[in-house]
Amino acid sequence: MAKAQFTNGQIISMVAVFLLGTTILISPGQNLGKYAYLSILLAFGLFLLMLGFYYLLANLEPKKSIFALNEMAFGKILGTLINIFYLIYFFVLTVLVVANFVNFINTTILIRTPDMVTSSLLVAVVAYSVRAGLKPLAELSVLVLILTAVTVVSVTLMITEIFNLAHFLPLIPSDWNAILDNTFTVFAFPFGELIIFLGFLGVLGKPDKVFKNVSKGSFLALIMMLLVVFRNTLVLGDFLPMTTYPSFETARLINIAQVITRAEVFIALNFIFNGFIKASITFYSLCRGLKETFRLKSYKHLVLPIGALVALNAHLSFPTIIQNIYFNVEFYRYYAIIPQVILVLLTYLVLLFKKRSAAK
Amino acid sequence: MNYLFVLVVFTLLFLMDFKELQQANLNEKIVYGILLLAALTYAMFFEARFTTNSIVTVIARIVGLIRGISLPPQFY
Amino acid sequence: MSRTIRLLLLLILILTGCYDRVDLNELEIVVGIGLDVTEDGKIKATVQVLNPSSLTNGNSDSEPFAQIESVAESFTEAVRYANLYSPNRLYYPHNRLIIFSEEFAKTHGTHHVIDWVMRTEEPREDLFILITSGEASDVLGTRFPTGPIPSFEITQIVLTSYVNSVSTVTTAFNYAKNLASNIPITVFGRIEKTTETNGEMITYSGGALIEKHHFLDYLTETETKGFNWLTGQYKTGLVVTRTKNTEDQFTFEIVRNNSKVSPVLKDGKLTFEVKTEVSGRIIKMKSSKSLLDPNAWPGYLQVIEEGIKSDMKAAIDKAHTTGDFLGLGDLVKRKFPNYWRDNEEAWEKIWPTASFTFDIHIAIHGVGKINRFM
Amino acid sequence: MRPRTKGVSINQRHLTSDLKSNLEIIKTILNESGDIIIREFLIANQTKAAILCVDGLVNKEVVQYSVLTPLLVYSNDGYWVPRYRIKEYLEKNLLTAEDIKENRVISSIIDKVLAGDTALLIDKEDTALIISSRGFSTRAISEPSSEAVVRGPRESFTEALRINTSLIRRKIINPNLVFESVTLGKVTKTAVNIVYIKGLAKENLVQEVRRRIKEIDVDGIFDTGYIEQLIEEHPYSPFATTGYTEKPDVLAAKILEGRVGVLVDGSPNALSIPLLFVEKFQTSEDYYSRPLFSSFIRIIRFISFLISIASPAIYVILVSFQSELLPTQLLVTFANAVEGTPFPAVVEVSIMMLFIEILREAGVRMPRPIGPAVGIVGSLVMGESAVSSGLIGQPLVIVIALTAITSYIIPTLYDESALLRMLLFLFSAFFGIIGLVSSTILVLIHLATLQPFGIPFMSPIMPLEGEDLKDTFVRAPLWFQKRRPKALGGSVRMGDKPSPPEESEEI
Repeated sequence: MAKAQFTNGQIISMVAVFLLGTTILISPGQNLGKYAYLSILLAFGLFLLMLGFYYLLANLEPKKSIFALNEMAFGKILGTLINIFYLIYFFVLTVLVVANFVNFINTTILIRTPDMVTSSLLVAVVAYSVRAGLKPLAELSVLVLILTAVTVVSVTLMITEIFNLAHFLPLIPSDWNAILDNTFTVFAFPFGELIIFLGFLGVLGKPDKVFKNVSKGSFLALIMMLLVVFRNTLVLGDFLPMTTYPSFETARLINIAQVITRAEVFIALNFIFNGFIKASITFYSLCRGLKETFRLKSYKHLVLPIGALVALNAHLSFPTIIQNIYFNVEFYRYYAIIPQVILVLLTYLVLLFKKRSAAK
Repeated sequence: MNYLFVLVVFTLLFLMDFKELQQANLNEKIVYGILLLAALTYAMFFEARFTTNSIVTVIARIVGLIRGISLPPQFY
Repeated sequence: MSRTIRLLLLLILILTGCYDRVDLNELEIVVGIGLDVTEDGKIKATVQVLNPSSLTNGNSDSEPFAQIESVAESFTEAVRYANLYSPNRLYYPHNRLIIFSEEFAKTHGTHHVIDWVMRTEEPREDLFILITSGEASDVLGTRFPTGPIPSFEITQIVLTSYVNSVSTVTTAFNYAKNLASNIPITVFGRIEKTTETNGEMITYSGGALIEKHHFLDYLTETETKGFNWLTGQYKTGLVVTRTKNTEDQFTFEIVRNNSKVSPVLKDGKLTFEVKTEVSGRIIKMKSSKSLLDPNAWPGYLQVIEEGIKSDMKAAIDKAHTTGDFLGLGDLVKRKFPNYWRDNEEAWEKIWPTASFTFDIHIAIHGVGKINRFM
Repeated sequence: MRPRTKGVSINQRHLTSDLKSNLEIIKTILNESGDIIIREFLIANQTKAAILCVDGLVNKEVVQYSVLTPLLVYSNDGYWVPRYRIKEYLEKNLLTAEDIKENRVISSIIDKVLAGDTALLIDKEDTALIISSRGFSTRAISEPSSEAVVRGPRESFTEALRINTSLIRRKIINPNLVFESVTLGKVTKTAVNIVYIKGLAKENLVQEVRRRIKEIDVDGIFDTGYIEQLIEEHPYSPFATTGYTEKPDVLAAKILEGRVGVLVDGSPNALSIPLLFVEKFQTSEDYYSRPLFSSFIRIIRFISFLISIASPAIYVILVSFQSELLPTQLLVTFANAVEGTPFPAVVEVSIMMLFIEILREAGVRMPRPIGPAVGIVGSLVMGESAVSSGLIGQPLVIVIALTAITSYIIPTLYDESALLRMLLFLFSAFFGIIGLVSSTILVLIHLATLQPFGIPFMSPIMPLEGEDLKDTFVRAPLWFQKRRPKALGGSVRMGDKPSPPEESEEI
């Protein structure tokens, strides 16, 4: 059979859906309320900078993943250790996404169902799709992106009735420290998580093409994210920082002539689709990483045991969304900055140095 | 009873992969074995209330140690 | 490969079962909640549930609805214990109303009810919150000649109240948002039941002031009208002028209204500019002059403007005595954050000194089919 | 017991030059079957000869006038022919049959005879003449029974392969239309033809189909269904990846889009390979009618498909999990309807789904006059009494009826939608709306993995092909669809639409 080809649209939508994955529900920087968009924009600026580095790194050795690059840069033993660190990070990421899912579902839709059941169901679906490979996932993500766009836009249009522009006043924030602090959080989650794509870059195609699409996809995600954040602020105002799921809360307020109500279910459906794609991509990257680090022929039979581990860990991670938010702010960003920024830069510099010295 | 259930689930998982594992090379078998055993042990520990730490909790503890803050008790 | 995973999924399905399944015939559909205080200071929650079979078959002898009352120390307990008196699980997503009695709002406070509404997944955030001076359970149980379920009828009354704009519609979300933005006073809708010779009657007009969590005072219809004008909630309604001069009398119906209050800070002195653009039509008039006389129009506009202004002034006067229920503090906070930071403490003293300027622009878009008074 | 001569297998044995022994051997091989005709006679006044044919398979007129008459009448009163030239003389001068071939291998001669040809064996010759005389009675070309149309051609395939190929050939008069013959079935020796247009069908698609068909190793083939099951690559998928049709115009159109057809002797259904998901929603009439209405009907079909697979699931979700999604008034009606029914909604729906499948099976298998009666008794009487006896609620009857009706709108998807409905329902019954979503994801991922013969099954939806969407949810006017489907090559199909005469002047 012919080798799978990824079209531009597929890469764009994978990136966009990945970034929107959980953010569609938990707006980043929501504790800032009306100023969340500022920290999103700042974080996106930082992210573009990092994307440049990722591009430079990928261009050093096209068609190689971050795992192979690590080994090239640090030698076999140290490289493997760093790879294992990355694998743990990817695993944590998968767990976090699934845990997010489970928390959401268990606070809004299936209240009495035990966490373990929901997480097993979701992980089973994710495992099934990861076994099917990346190609079906990419194809599905195009549909999911369209679905997301339709949901976001239509929910926004349906709620314009209760928009209040005054919610954005005063325009100039008084506390810039909080915004900068949040920028850090927003960079670590969700933008920096895009490092996961370095795990299977070679599969997607040439770095030039891939990065062009990645930046397009992240721009698209940024626009949608801002749309969501603006909408939520316009509707919820000062109530926004109080809510755990602002988009869900916003959609619950839709009431057009007592006929079109209860649109929150669309938000929930959309979130599940997005989160599913995100979890599958992280899971896939994790499996590929294992395959490359330990030189396996195929990752397919690893899916089930890893899935079991993910389900267990996701079940045990956060009892409620509050711990999730607390973890993101207090712990996650300090941890994630290592694989997202520091190690990547290190690898890049070492490789560059090696290349330079080899050239001489 | 719960232990039995865990065992049954993991046996099933193993049986599912058994056919493909036969064609796998040694590396794959080792990695698979480690992962499955890890998952099984973890499930058993969890069932026995021996540990309620997840990877997320562990990460949080490590980061907390470095930053000098302790993990709040409401994490499992 | 795929087959085995599908088998696993099926296995999970069979082994786990369905935890969240609640069939319709195990539910009691709650459509209204009334909250009262008993004589010994406990909370009495009255929950109105539907009796579907009598509703759809029509000719059944049984009541179309039932009121379940339960008494407990706290609100949540009362609502939960209502289940004790019901064969099935009470189901709140279709609840559209919470009626507080004045007594309840005074002694127990409304905020913990709103916390429950906003926090749990069942009640809708856009349910209406109303206040009555009598017994809430009484209001909830009013029989209407127009329909079998009182809650539905009350909801309908609230929904159509925009026609006259003499009452205010407040949802749980509005209240929660006010609390979140530190707006001190929220205006609730006021509903009253009167018993007359020909039966029971419900009036929905005026409003009630709730300071943070507790009942403060009532608003009259005119004050509510003024409140609606100043907060831009005035939709449609009548402006009836009752000037001393018996020459000219108007009934002017507002069809479109766009009004806004904006604070202006000049040399440290605060003024509020009220900008109103209304358009409407004359539906009744008594005047010696013909409408065809162009010189008469400024006078008409003057009269209508006076009518609107008097409504607004009534509300402002009320606010001076009770407190800022017009949300003026919030306006200042958003527009002049620095000024607000300096004067937040003394706000209660500062704002009554602020003057109001009115800029009312009236467009008469219709005079009807005849052009002079007979 | 088959006669075996030393060394040489019966299949490779050649004719000897002794007529009598040849006939003996053939008779033994054919087990002296009753329908075999062996007629011995003298030709050219001197030589013994015999014809061999199967009663019922040969065209008696051909045998009579093109074989027997020349041999018995003209050969005996014509010139004298040297004995060694008799065969040539018969072949070139005498026999008027249209096609004559020589053959020496006994087994191959027998195969030909059993297929309806006539063999002429001549004494002192070790070669037999195979005279084409196939002519057996077949069903006349009739109107299609399962793909009825209002507009468009009304002929359908018959059981005879040659008639079917001729139907296609008459639609596509082009030298590049190729019928590749393959004989399948170790016992039945069924003729199978692979049809495609050379240069238009993707080369690797044709090769793949050819390879898989040639590798088939079974004892018998009676219908295209056998081939379908033997060559498809996702046998456990609920989705069929090869299509079948009984209308030559449909097959011709599919071949013209770059697909490969398979015809089997004895089957009035032709296979078309590959089948894309969207094709199940297309009918030939969509293309013959005008685009606006066709598009409307297409959309109706898609909606019906969704209703048919999801409505029991959604019903269960609304009644058992997310009752808040129903408007209050409707909820009251539903609550009233289910009040007093003994089972939970999940059980009710399962019973009714089973019931409707049983009803359908009963209606299909019954002889024509009884079928409708079964339907009426089943649906009306049982449904009504189930409600009035309080077994199920009325809304459920509506839901189930809706499911049944919508599933008949697209007959080609009936099998799939029945299975999908079960899957979605089961998941929804246990997990509510989450189950519905996760089963949908499972189905979508599964659909995305299907790649029959290397062509994505969900094209043009997954992967998304903007160009091809013109013939998916809507049917754009023909001149919009200038290219063939991209998954099948995407070559240019047509030019511009002839423009109407220019308007003289705008008034």
